[in-house]
Amino acid sequence: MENKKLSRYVDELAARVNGVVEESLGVLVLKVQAPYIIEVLRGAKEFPFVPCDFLHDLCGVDCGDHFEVVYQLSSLHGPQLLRVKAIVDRENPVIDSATHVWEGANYLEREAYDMFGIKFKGHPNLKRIYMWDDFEGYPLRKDYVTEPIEVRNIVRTRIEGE
Amino acid sequence: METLKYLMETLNNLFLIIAEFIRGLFADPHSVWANLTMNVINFIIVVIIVVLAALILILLERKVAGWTSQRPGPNRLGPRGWFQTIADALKLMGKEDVTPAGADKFIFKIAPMIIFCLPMMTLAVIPYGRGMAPIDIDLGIFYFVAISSISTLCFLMAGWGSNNKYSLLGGMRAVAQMISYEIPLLFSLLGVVMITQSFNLGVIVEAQDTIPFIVLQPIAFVIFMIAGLAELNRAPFDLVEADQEVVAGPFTEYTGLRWGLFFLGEYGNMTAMSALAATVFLGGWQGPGFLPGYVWFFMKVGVMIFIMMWVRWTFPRIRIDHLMHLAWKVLLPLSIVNILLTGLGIYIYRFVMGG
Amino acid sequence: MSIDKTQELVLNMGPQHPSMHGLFRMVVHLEGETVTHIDPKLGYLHRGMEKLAESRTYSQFIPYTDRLDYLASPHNNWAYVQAVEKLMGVEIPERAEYLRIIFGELARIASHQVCIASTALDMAGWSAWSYAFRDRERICDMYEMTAGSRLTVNIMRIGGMSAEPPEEFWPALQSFLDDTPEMLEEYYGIFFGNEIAMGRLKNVGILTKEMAENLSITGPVLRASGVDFDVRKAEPYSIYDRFDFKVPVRTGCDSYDRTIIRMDEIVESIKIIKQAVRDIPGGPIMAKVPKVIKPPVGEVYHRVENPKGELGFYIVSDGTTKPSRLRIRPATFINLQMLPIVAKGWKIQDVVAIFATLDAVLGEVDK
Amino acid sequence: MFGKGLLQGLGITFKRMVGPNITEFYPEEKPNLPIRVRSSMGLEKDKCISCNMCAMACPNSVIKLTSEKNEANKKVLKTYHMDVGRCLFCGMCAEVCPTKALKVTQEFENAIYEPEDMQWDMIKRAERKGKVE
Repeated sequence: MENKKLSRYVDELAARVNGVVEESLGVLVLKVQAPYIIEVLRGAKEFPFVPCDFLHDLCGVDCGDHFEVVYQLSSLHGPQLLRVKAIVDRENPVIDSATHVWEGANYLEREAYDMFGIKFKGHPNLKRIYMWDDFEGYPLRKDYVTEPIEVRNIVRTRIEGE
Repeated sequence: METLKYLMETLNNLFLIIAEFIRGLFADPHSVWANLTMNVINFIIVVIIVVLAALILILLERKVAGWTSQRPGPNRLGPRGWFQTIADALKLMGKEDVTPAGADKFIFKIAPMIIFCLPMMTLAVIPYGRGMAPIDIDLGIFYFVAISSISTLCFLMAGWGSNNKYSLLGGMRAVAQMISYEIPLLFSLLGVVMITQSFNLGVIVEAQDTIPFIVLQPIAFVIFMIAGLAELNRAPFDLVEADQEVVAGPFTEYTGLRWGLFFLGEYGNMTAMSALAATVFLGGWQGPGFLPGYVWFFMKVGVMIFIMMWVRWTFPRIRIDHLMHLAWKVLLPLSIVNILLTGLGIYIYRFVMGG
Repeated sequence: MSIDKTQELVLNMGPQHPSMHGLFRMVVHLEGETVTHIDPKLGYLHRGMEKLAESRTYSQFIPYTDRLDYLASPHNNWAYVQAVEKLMGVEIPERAEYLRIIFGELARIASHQVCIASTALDMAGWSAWSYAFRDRERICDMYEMTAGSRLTVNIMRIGGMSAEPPEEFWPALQSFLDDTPEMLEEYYGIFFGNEIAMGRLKNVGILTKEMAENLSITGPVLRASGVDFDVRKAEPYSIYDRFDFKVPVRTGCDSYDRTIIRMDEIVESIKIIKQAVRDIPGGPIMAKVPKVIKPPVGEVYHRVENPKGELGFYIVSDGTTKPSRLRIRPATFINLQMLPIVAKGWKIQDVVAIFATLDAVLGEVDK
Repeated sequence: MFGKGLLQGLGITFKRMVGPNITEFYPEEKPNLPIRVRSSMGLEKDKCISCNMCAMACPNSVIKLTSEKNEANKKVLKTYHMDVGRCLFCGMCAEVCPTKALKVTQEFENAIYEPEDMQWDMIKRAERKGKVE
């Protein structure tokens, strides 16, 4: 019911930015290329009647050959849910920052940068948020090698007389 | 009946009799040497009072904290945990004395010593019983307030000398807070001074033989309590050592016995302030005759201290701007109004009585 | 004129600081006592939950969700198992749903009690703190007798509940529910009705409605800014549509409302639990799920109303026993974004209080 | 009136001050824990069929067990080790155990001095426990 109304606008939007609309477990998913993302987010924010005006979540996903930045959009005034996926190139992961659309994207984008190395153009303070500043590598990428359990498991033994 | 009365009289003047006895050992009971000996003995007694008060009060504080939150408090060492403070003191003595790098060493080290001296100096003018003031000076109240205001300086010294930002913030807060609250504190005492026409604490107590001044000066008492709490940096005015904001304020960098000296000083000051409140407003050693005067005095001090602790464990901490508003916009005008009313009252009283 | 300007003091608060609720660290720029800029630094409790999930099977990750928002661990279990159930299309038995509601709402009460307590403690209200924790102990006891643990409860499984509550659980729950009005009265008397606390919290740290929506704030913090939004009403998950309860909304937008709204929520939670206890049916507590959990290829995003905000799980499954990507949407992590904006211009004492009213749990913030 | 809340607060704390205590005298009086409390693990060696279910259910690969075949070609437990330093005490191992050989127990005083002591030899622990009781 609600989805139908939303689906019309999403289709319109998808046609404009040549994205793909899918449906997954009752939620509309709009897949677009990275350069269109700000247009999509602004468009979704201003849907008539069913505005997806609340940035619920933003995260990166490693899909093997490319990254996706997944935006979970919803609204505080209705049940509409929209998932926007921006396809980001793996070699040169750059995408426009959503902080100008929603200020709340600030930390979420920093986290995605920290974990996947996706660079958000126009972000006010794009620094690592969880890992320390000179940490090397991006932990949530699939090709990141974690240290083996034996290395991590070393417990410092007490020296006698300490 | 007569013997009972005689016994009571003896008990009441027990310490005076002892003092007379010691003076009697000298050829001339009022020679320089006799006075000097008496002064030394008085000094030792005051030191004992400060240390004992700190020992008991630290335990009592923890007990009250426990009781308010439905715990028994310290209960391991000795009967019901009564030796806890001694163990704490021993532990503090065994600790390493750390002076932070970059500290202003002289100031850092001297601050706790000074703050430990202050309660001894102030407690020396309190009359513990009839004629039992270790030093009986005419400007007692004046002296008391003057000495206790030095502690501001100690907090600032500790805060500055520690080379720590939290300490500095705490020290600055101490200055702002304690200087502000000294004024209403002194003004609240002025009402009593106006009634008795004397700064002498002994005279003030004598004047309360019929009625304690809390009845005549209730507003002044409340102002004194609030300003006294602020002056002592006790909750809800403990912004100086607010552990949720500035960790421990000026005491952050202190360890071991230096830190312990701060504690001794704090509880000593608390005793002194309670003693002043008991002397000025609650009638000091005056009380029904079935107990000696000094017992009455210490009971009153105890009640005052208990109220302070009770307040501490109940109230949240006040904010610094509210603190300043309270001092300058509420307490100060109120205390001035109180002085005015007291003056009017005295005038009317004289007019009616004197004709 | 540079002479009438005080020098800026850069103060590092945390990660070891009495009021930093765990391992939060912020660099505060001060002018005197007034805050000019706050720079929160996160990551001191970062355990890499999302990475860990990729090397654990779906069931094995349930105990880890306990460690997210450890003050309301049943809620994290709930969000996670519901996301997996949604992905697999599992219907769970009625009784399990009711039990989940009961434990979820108990967790909400416990979490809010901790919030009230820690807000009081951050303002040196020692007794308020100890009373709230005293009452929370009873909820912990109920967890303990049912699931065997007091904090990291690990009570829900994919397809139902791990254990049926024992006999003595129901009387304990009933007596707790009976005592709650008295408890709330006590919290009010000692903390919320106290003039000093009011002075500290009222009109401090204003977060307007527009700011809250723009900053993706959720949970009680959002509702204290006058937005009537609760996932339990907006998108009823589990069986919340069967219960009669209100969503408390306050319009003060200040620290006081952000704290006291939790008292209102406790009242509503008690209402829900009472209805659940009344209506709970008998029957099994576990659905038939395969021993090895292997959801189909696909993705799901599921959100629940955690006591602190909306907790979301975004799971991408590649058809194996382990998730390909598991994304946790931590509520307080996003709510924390308001701290530098809201606290600017207030005193350092207010920063501590504002941070306390956010009810940040660093297990969730740092994942 | 200003001050009413303050007096109310004082009243509440005074009421609690004279009221009863709620704490336990822990080392003297041991708490009586419910039987579901999972503060440590106990193994009954004879019941164990070495199915390795516990090791597979464990999120942190805490459990390491080896077995050998006896004359009747049945698996018999040889060693059973738990690396408690990595244990979450989630109780998943005890939950999946088909014969209930591995159980949660209520010994909660698990503090140790040496890191090596975190390697629990469950068979030895079971024997030691038998001796004590």
